Amino acid sequence: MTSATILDAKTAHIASCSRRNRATRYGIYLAIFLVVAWSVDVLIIKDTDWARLGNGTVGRTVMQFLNVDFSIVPDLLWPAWETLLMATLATLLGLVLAIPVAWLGAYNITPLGRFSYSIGRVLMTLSRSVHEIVWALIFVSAVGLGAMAGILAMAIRSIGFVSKTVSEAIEDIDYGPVEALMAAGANRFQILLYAVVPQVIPVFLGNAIFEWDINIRRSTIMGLVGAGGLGFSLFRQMAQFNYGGITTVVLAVLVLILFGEIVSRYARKAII
Amino acid sequence: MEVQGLCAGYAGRSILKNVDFKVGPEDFVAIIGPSGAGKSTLIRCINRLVEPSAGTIRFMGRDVVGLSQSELRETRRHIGMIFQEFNLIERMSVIDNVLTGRLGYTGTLRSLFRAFKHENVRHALTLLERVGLTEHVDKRADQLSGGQRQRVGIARALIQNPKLMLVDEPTSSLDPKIAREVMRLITEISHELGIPVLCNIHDVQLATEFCSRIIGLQDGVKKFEGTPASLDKSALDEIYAMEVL
Amino acid sequence: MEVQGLCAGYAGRSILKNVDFKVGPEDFVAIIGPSGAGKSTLIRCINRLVEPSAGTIRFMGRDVVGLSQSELRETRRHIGMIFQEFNLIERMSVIDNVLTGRLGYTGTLRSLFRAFKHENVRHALTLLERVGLTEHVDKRADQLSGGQRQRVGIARALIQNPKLMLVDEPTSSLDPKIAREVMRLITEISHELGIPVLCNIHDVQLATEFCSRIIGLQDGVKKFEGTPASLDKSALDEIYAMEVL
Amino acid sequence: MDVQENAYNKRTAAPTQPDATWRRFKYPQSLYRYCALLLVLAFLAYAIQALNIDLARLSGFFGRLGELFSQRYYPPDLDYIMRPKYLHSVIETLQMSYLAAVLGIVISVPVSWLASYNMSPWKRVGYPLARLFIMGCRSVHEMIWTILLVAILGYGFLPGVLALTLFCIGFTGKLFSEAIEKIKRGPVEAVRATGAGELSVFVYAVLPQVRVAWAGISVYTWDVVFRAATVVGFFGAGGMGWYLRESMQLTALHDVAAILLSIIIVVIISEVLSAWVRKRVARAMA
Amino acid sequence: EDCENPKALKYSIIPTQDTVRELALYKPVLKLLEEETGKKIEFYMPTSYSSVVEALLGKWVDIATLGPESYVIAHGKDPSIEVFATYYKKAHGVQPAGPGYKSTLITKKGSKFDSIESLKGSVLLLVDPASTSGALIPKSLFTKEIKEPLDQYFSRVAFSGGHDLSTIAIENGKADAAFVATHRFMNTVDAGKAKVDDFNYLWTSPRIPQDPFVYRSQLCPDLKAKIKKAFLDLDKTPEGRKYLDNVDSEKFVSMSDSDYDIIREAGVK
Ligand SMILES: Nc1ncnc2c1ncn2[C@@H]1O[C@H](COP(=O)(O)OP(=O)(O)OP(=O)(O)O)[C@@H](O)[C@H]1O
Ligand SMILES: Nc1ncnc2c1ncn2[C@@H]1O[C@H](COP(=O)(O)OP(=O)(O)OP(=O)(O)O)[C@@H](O)[C@H]1O
Ligand SMILES: [Mg+2]
Ligand SMILES: [Mg+2]
Repeated sequence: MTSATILDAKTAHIASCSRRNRATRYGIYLAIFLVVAWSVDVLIIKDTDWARLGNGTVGRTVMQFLNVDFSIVPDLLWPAWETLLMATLATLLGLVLAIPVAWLGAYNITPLGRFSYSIGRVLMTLSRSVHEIVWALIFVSAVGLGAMAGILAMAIRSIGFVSKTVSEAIEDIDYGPVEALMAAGANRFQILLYAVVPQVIPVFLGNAIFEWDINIRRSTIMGLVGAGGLGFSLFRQMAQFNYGGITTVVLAVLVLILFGEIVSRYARKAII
Repeated sequence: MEVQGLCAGYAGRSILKNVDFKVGPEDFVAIIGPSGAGKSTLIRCINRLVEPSAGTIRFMGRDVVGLSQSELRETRRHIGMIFQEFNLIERMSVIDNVLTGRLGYTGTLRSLFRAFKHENVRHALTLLERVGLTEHVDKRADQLSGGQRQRVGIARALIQNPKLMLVDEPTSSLDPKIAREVMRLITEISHELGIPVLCNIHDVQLATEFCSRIIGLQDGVKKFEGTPASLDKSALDEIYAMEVL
Repeated sequence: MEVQGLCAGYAGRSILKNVDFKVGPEDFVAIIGPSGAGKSTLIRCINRLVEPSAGTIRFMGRDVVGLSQSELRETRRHIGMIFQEFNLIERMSVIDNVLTGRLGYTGTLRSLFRAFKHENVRHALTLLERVGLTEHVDKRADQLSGGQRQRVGIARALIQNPKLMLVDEPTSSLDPKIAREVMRLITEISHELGIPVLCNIHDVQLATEFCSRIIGLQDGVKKFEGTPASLDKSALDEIYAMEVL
Repeated sequence: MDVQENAYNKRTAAPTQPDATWRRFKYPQSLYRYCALLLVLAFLAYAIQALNIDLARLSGFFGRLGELFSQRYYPPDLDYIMRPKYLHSVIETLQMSYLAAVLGIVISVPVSWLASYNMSPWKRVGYPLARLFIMGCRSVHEMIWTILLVAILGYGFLPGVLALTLFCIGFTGKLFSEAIEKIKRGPVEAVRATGAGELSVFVYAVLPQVRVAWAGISVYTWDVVFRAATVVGFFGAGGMGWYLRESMQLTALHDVAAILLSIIIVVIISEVLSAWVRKRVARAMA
Repeated sequence: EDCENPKALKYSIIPTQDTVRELALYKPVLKLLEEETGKKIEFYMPTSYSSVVEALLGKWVDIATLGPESYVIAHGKDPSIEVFATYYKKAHGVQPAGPGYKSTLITKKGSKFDSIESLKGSVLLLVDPASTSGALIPKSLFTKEIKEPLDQYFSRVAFSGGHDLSTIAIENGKADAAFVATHRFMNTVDAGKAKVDDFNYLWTSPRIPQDPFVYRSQLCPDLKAKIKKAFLDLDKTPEGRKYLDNVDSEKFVSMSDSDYDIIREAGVK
């Protein structure tokens, strides 16, 4: 039925299609590369004082950092625990607050159409745009110094990430179960509960754990508002120029996050 | 149930073209036709999972096409549906999957805590026994084989005590013996409850064996309607005519 | 190909129990058995998508079970596989999906840039025509109906020019006419290339019609092996005996 | 329930009596669940007490917050952010975040492949190393990276860009590898069954499945990196963080508000832009 | 009476390099303060000036230690923030005795930067934007000397985040010149990170008053008097002496708002 020439023509056509696709793709890569080159030129090549980097001080400073000071480890135990508590509270609070925001901000289930969708999106953007340092300062005015301001600041930041990822997960759930429940005459809330929630729970919990470890990291700068924890320890080491001590505190944070990874591995197995 | 002048399509492309048919009580109607003919689309129009673009669907004395959202929900409760791709909730247990069939009758608060009525749970267990899944009651749906999943889907549809069953290839993942059993089960229920069944099926032999009437669809157009006896070679040839291969 | 004492399972639960059989050149072997018998598991053991826990699989003069990673890759090239759930790459076009069948033969750099050889593209187009998908060449795989997808999967396996075909229910989503055509196509290729086919199939009738030998599996144990002619009522009863329903 | 339905219930229930005592949670599990709930509550109480959190301070929280915004942050001092010097620092911040994001994402692709549990081509050594690398990057806050790198490399954009790159790897690497861990196994098996090598499996079975997710994560990452870039200037690593710090230190909250406004404007522009880019990319990838 | 007499006093201090060295030394001081006032003391040690100022403005803190400049800013926002005392420094190296210190411009000895003129086009380090000696005085008083804004005179002006960081940056050659406070500079020297003789001192400012100790003036007068007394009497107890030694001071002396006018002259509103 089909002659060899038609086949050849089609083959050539497909080859040219992929070539055209490739051309646009390479165009995009080139554009990315050019902007990178420009930025490298302005920010790095022109800005950096290479002579100063070349005179060996870099190596010396790095060596100072590598000279880890383990003598301060006992002083880090309680702050590490405080950090863990703070991060946990902040994450829990953030998750609770993120659920309604995610619900508003997912276009396929938002309750009032464009209106509530926009509210959800604005909340997400706001929470993520403002850095936790600024949030912390704001909450110092509202609740005073101490761990609470730090926890609130971290929780607000958590909302943005969790609600965004969860609402995206909601937007690309498998529609089959939703249809099955629709066909059974379930109402919107029931569909949400039975077809949407089970599908996004892995994402939600996965991100909860991710957010928890981001919050451990964040809590290390919450010393700014008197929240204590490893952040304060870090500041002490910096103030005393104990480079080795700084490394120790950073390692302590790493240990906490490693602990988070192990917990998350187990949690994931149990849930998913 | 009666369907008149039904048209439907996806994104401008029309798939179903002016399909009419009637389904009487206890009718077991099979829809056969080549792949891509629009069989699934037709089934899904009946309970408006696909929105028809024209036509009427009379069911329980009303036109399904014109119903408001809450009336549609009310109507869908009475239509059990079995899907080609199962559409189970993967991360829930088998029994919970079956129980979701009762959601249309369950209050919001009860469904929040998964506190289904005791009689529903019993009913679900009975149905699961009937489809041979007693051992798997507490397994998660994603741990089942294809055939096992399909049977969960069947139990979910049956627990609705439907007044009409829509079935989209119920046997495509089942071995021939179970396929027969399942078809028999559906026929039995249809007789017990006196409800009609509308069923997509590839296997013409199964269709002729179990169904009381057969509709042949080709390229969105009804090409045949009649009893299994009247489905002869020439009718089959017409239904599957366009296929290339 | 020869399988001896094959055992396999998932997470401690053993599914296949000591299965032996041989497949000669141009043999078309059907594996039948109830749902959950382990048919899919058996097929997937042959190219070690499921790691067997014991036994040997002799193919092309080697034991597949003991192969190193790179040898296994080399061996898999020669084994075409058609999946029950299609396993297409949803976001790629039909032709690209078919071309992935050539990956075992394509250099790293070429495959990185999707620069398949001209002759492969031609071959792919020929195969797509053969399975009746010429119009859909540039469509994305996720826009196809079940039957269409299955045929893409078949073309993907065929483009490997395999020395053995593993087939997991190739016809479960196809209408009876296409199902026959597909089975005929596979038989033809098997004869053309002189290669054996090992095929899971639910439809006993199709099995007896097309296959040269039939293996009956029940609960992971081989209960039957013989020609289609010898598959009588009592053999069938034994294979499907345990089923409840 | 109508008569017919009851009749049906009786008939189907008649032949066998299914276990009437079926529970969703069987005995030990149900106990564990209550214990877990109790533990969580006890933990909350303990944590609040251990951190000296005085919940009474929350009374009047929203009132104070409202007053703070309406009187001390509002109105933002728009002149402050319209100064060419400030605007220039915004451009620099954008450049920094762009550069760091591109670098970080490029590095993250191979690292996250190595660090994905299901697809890692080098499970014994590559997997743990890649995980540790990502975790190390993530365990240090971007501000602390900045302080450390400034101490090592001196002042300027270089430590800023590097700090943000490390931050980006910690973030993207984790999300990328998780996206890989979520892919469907079917296509992977299909491609493996053709005898393809690990790189081909990655390109044909993994990339097509994660492509859209990765594009989304990448755009999002740039977003996150930009927000982080707004503060690396705190410690002399360039960009608008310097102005933010100055106005915070001077408690010039109207200026702070204006700076935040400018950040939000940039973020919104970028969000609109990235939504558009993502749509284009998704279409181009199709 | 219309004054505040809270059950517990909230006291906040910003840890500086010298105060953070021995956290244990705070405990006795707080205990003395507790004994003198008869109140429970809640102690906060955040690491940024701005959060203490915000907390003062929000009335979350009753007593605080601020930097001279952050005090002037806070006082400008809320005049009820009232200074009552500060340290009286011991003479030590480049640091003179008295309730104040000086800002001095340092360069590395032996480098080509041995005069103010030679610094043109070099890299200058300030401490942080709100630091008095490390940013403000240089910006106001030193620019009178060079008659040009800092960022025009120098090729680059950066912030190090600490006096010690600035000192070490000069020592390591990461920057060319820096303004540091004399007492902070001596801390760095005492810590063994630098030597007095390693540097050129190209310019020195007039005396800048030490970190002010403030309370909110709404507190009841007798309470305020007790607080003030507790600090002024600190040198009379051994624990207090230890604390004062730690910050290189002899005693606390009484201060008033006008003592900080020099900061206002330097341009802070
Ligand atoms: N969601 C959709 N969007 C666009 N086109 C679709 C969609 N679903 C199906 N189609 C197309 O509509 C046509 C009919 O599809 P339908 O699923 O109804 O066929 P079918 O008869 O059930 O086929 P099969 O027997 O293979 O399941 C097919 O050509 C298919 O490509
Ligand atoms: N990944 C898995 N993990 C655990 N158990 C599995 C897994 N896949 C299959 N099983 C179990 O192994 C048994 C055999 O499954 P298999 O898929 O081989 O059956 P089958 O004969 O192909 O059935 P069907 O005809 O329904 O496809 C089933 O009981 C199934 O529940
Ligand atoms: Mg269909
Ligand atoms: Mg199977």
